[in-house]
Amino acid sequence: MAIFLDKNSKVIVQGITGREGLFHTQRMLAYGTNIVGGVTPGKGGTHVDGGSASAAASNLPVFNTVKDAVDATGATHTIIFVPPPFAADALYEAHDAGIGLAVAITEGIPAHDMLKVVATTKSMRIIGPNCPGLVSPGKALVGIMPSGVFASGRIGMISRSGTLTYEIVDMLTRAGLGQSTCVGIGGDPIIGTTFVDCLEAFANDPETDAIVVCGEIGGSDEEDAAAFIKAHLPNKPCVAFIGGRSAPKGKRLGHAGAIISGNFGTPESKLAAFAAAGVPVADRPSEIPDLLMSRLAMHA
Amino acid sequence: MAIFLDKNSKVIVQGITGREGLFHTQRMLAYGTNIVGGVTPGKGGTHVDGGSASAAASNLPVFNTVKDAVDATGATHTIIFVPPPFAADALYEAHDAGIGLAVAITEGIPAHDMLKVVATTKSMRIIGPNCPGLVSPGKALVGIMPSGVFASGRIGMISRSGTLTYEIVDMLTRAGLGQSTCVGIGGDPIIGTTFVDCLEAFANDPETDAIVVCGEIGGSDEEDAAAFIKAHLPNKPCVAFIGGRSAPKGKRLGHAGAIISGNFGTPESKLAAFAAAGVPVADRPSEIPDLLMSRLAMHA
Amino acid sequence: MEYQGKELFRRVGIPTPRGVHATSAADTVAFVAANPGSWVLKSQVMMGGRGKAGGIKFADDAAAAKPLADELFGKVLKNEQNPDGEEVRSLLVEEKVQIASEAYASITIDRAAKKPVIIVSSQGGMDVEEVAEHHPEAISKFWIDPAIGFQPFEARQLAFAAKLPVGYHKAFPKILAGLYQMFMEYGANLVEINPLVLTASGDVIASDAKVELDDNGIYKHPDLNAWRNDGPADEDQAAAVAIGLGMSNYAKFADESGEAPKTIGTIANGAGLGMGTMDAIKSAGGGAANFLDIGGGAQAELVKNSYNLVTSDPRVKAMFINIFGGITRGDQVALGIVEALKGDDVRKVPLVIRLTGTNAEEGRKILAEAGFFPVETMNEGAAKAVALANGAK
Amino acid sequence: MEYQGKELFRRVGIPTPRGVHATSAADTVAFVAANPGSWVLKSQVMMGGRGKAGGIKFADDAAAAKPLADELFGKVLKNEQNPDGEEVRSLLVEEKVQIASEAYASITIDRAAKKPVIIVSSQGGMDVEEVAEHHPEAISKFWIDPAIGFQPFEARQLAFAAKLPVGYHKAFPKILAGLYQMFMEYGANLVEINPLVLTASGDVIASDAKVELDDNGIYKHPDLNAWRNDGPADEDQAAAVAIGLGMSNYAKFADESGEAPKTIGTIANGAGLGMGTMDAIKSAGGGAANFLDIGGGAQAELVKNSYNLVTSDPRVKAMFINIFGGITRGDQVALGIVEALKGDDVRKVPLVIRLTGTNAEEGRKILAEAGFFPVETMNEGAAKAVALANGAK
Repeated sequence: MAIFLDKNSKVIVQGITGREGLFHTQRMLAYGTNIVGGVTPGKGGTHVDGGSASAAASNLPVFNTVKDAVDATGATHTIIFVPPPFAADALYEAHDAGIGLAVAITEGIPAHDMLKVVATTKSMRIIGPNCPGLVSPGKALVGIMPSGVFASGRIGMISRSGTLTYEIVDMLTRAGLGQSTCVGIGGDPIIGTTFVDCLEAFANDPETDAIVVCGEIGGSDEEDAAAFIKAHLPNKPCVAFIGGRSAPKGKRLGHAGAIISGNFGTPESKLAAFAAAGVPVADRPSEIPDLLMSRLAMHA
Repeated sequence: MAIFLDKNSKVIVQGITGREGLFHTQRMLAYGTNIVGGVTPGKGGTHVDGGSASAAASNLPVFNTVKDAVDATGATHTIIFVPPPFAADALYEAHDAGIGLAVAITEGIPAHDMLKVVATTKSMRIIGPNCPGLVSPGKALVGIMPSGVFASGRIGMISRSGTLTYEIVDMLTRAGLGQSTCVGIGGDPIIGTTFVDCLEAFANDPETDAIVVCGEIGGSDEEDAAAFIKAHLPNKPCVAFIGGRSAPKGKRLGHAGAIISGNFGTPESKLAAFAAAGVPVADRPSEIPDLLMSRLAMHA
Repeated sequence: MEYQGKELFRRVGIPTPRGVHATSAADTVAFVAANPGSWVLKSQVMMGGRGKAGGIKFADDAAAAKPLADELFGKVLKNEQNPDGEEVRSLLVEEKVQIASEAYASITIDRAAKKPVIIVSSQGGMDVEEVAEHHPEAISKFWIDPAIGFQPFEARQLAFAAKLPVGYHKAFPKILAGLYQMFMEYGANLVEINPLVLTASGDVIASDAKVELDDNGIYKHPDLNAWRNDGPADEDQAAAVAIGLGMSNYAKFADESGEAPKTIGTIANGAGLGMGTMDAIKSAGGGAANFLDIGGGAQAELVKNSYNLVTSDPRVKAMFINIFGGITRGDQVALGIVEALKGDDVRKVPLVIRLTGTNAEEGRKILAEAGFFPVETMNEGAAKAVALANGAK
Repeated sequence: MEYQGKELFRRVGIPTPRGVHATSAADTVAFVAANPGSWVLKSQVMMGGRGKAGGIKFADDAAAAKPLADELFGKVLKNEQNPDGEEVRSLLVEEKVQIASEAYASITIDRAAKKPVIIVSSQGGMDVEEVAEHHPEAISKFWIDPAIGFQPFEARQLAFAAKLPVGYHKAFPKILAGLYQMFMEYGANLVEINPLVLTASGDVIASDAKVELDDNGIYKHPDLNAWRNDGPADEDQAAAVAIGLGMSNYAKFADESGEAPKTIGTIANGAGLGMGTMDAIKSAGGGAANFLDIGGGAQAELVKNSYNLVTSDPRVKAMFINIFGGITRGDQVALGIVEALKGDDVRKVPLVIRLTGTNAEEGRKILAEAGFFPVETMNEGAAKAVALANGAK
């Protein structure tokens, strides 16, 4: 089943004719994602070459508006590759056209734009922004993740970071622990889908047996995740990792959201929360597969 | 059962220490409405004399904020007597405090204020603005209607006008047709609760056998009501009246919403819609009781 | 008026043609003399159809402008919709732009949807309702969620759907953003650009401007309030406000062919009852000369002034005062009526009073003592008023 | 800085004390001479605690102001949090108001709630976190729905809940409305008034102003961008931007007592991997001197400049470059590294490269040919880097 995304999801690409947009469209198509078209205002009626994955893929329709794309293709998902000043508008457009899930890759969207977007587009799930997207291995990939590291399986993965996800997933895959869905929720302070939202979905997914939560310093999403796991996930083992545990206070590290402000967003608080929820926290990514396997064995 | 309001509804009055607010508080209490307190910023901790209806009524608590009032009394309903520039704020405050139904008596609230209010306070039902309120005869009255004309019974009444409601209800009562609930939805262009909303509630009310829809020129609320009746109310007879059928185009008559603009809001369109829905339209208010009784007899 | 709408357009960054608002022929000529080029002299009036009524002229120099300006100032423009006409008191002198294409854009309130709706058409310069009827494919609409507000994609979607020429596309989001800002900030019932011109040089300019403000919101913008009183106001509204009624609580109706003459004055408490009273008079075969909602209070002074206002219409041969005692008690209203009609400073016409509702008995007694014999029902009152207007005693 | 925050306050109608921003002692003295009264000379610095550090002085006339201004300009203010200190380059000269009461008001982003939160306290002039700990009843919060925006009732509710003196109540809604307008319009992470003074004469005035802008939103306000570069910028951020990295893609860490010395430079692709790399070094018993996220691309030029930036820190004794080939192919990254480190214009320190992921094999081959022998895992790389920094060969 996976969460949020499967083989049947019909995906469009907002900003498909841009360099990034086209490059990743081709990669997603090669992975098997059901990309049905793209949107670039003013280029409606033209086509782009999505590569040789299929006859349709080599001649993908471009539309002027998301509404046109949805009307013509029945698209359910969108992935957004537009610069920060236009990203909020792209999300509003997707929402208005009835899109169910939008992946916002864009880094650098003003937090205040996102405050308003998330408050007013509640009928649409937003993944990100400033995220690598999501993949349900063997089914579909909507994002910019390197497809090679993933393997189909029964581990759910949620992460605020892209590269740490690849690092951890690579280890899982090598250890024979394939993944049901991996969601990169994004490194910004205001994101559409949180750990808790993903945990809720994984809780209801019969094809997910265990979950890896890859957090980092800043904010309180990890604390909320720990509380949710304690209350609602007694039967699915979870393992956590927290990036940036050695970071000093007050320094913003790459992600706009990764900053310890005063006594807020500290690793100590997150470690304590996971401990209280009975969730083991790996000191190194390399420990995660073993922790998962021992937990799975306990639950078996 | 009635709709929207019954004996158990706990009501507060926003603007209770004003002349209008206090006058109608006393009238509502005398009718038996469960008024539990009022709000006037800066007068929190004081009390007003709500009259001799009960010991509690003679010493009603005043609060600084709606939140304080709700916390202290568990209020579910509010009635708003504040001037137009402050009315939208009062509605937002009621919504924020978790009030379920707000009656906005105020006339003259800018339509643009109401556009935003109705778009952003969907968890709260708003009756009005520029309305006389609502009454479930024998149970409770939240509004400024003259209590004497109403009688408890099984006819639902919905109206865009106050005085025409009294005129019609007076005739119903004299004809022995008591009312389950009478709702004055208000004469403004943008109102919180429409004919259709009320019809939906009456459709599900086992204590309402028939419905009177008292419309007027302007807008398309009557046309929407007719369509709803046709589709969803096969088993409850409805009778309609349309005020202002002799009005010329382009004149705004008392109500901000009562105006025929071009070919929009004409009585012809409303008559045609009711005819298509099989709803008889009375030429004079005095015909309504007979029309109702013959319809009820047909359905019996 | 147009020049005021354009002032608002400029405040929100919508491009308008270069020009000046001239309040005299001399100013007009002086401006054209000082600014070489081709100019349009546009009469500033409230009525529509001023072009066909001869209110728009073109001048390429001061010599050409002088006789035209002299002609327009003081001219009374008339057409079918405005048989009385409207006097021209000022001109908007505007650069004549080279038109490549004309479009239409407006924002108004959709009452049923409870949302602002943007309407865009590629057929500019025409009546949008006509375009909607004959070329529906040229029109596109978008309903704005007020919680979200205007977003640029809405303009793109509308431009593509209405098939606006590509030349509009770049400027269009900014123009609609300005239009929405104006619509919300100034509380407009309608903001309209017709035509929105694409010039030969590629600029997009609002060539005409129409703005209708919400009376209820005007208090937020005292400067616009002053503007509103600038043009020829609605006389009914002015008369109502002068005696302390709400602006739309009084309306006088013109006679219409095929209908009974408007000979019966009406006063009622409440807008709904006021409309019902007019309707009842029509049902009884007569014609109401006016609508007057006296409101909830009905103090003697207001009753008197209202009575005088209604009877100032020489057509009025009888008066029907229709009161449903609600909050206001019937005896109080009766006292008000008696007090109001006591003096000699009112034009006495045959009077029918209907009084019912709260304390009606007491009220009827008071009226009877003063020599007024009220009827019981609205139907009865309407019939009696019609009879009296027709000469019955 | 305060004077900039106050300029924004004035734009949104929040009252501030009368005064002037003086950039020289002469200007300061001239202003006081020209404006009789009691004045406060406030050093304009980024650091907190300037009062205790001697950065605030009082003067009742020009004679008193001169020595104080001479002292302050050029003075380096220091305290525990800012051991290096910050030089005073300008003063805000402000009217000294008679304080009746001091309150606190701020708006910031609540990440978990995804909403702006207003925080109000009746204990002004104090650190709000301390107040929250010791006097929670003096603090009140309201989470704003961005779809609704600020409404006056929110101010009333906060004022009553935080028990602000009655003197604040009338002015408070307008002040919070201005604060929210500023928060949203200028994209602020924090807007803070501390203290918000109720004066003896009954006015409510923002006595201090703090505004933290969101870097991502600054493009909307080019004028504020200029301001931001006005003060002493974060040197790490400036260095990162100078070589084409994002502002927060590089951070240098100070040594801390009780921890291993920061001797290992780090470069990683991706923020998460960058943090993980620091953590791995700590786990291996070492100390990362910096965080550097080189991003997705990793062209040779950027690798070289990043390497030079990290090794410009003399503490760096070894370097750990940690790459997980994702979108970027491992062979491309390897070429970048080889190219980057070829020249003599880099400070050579013992180097550990970890390269895995897409095309890692090809990349490792390229590195090997250039004499670099990459490790396979992050743990291995961290351990080796620590050993090298500690003098191993």
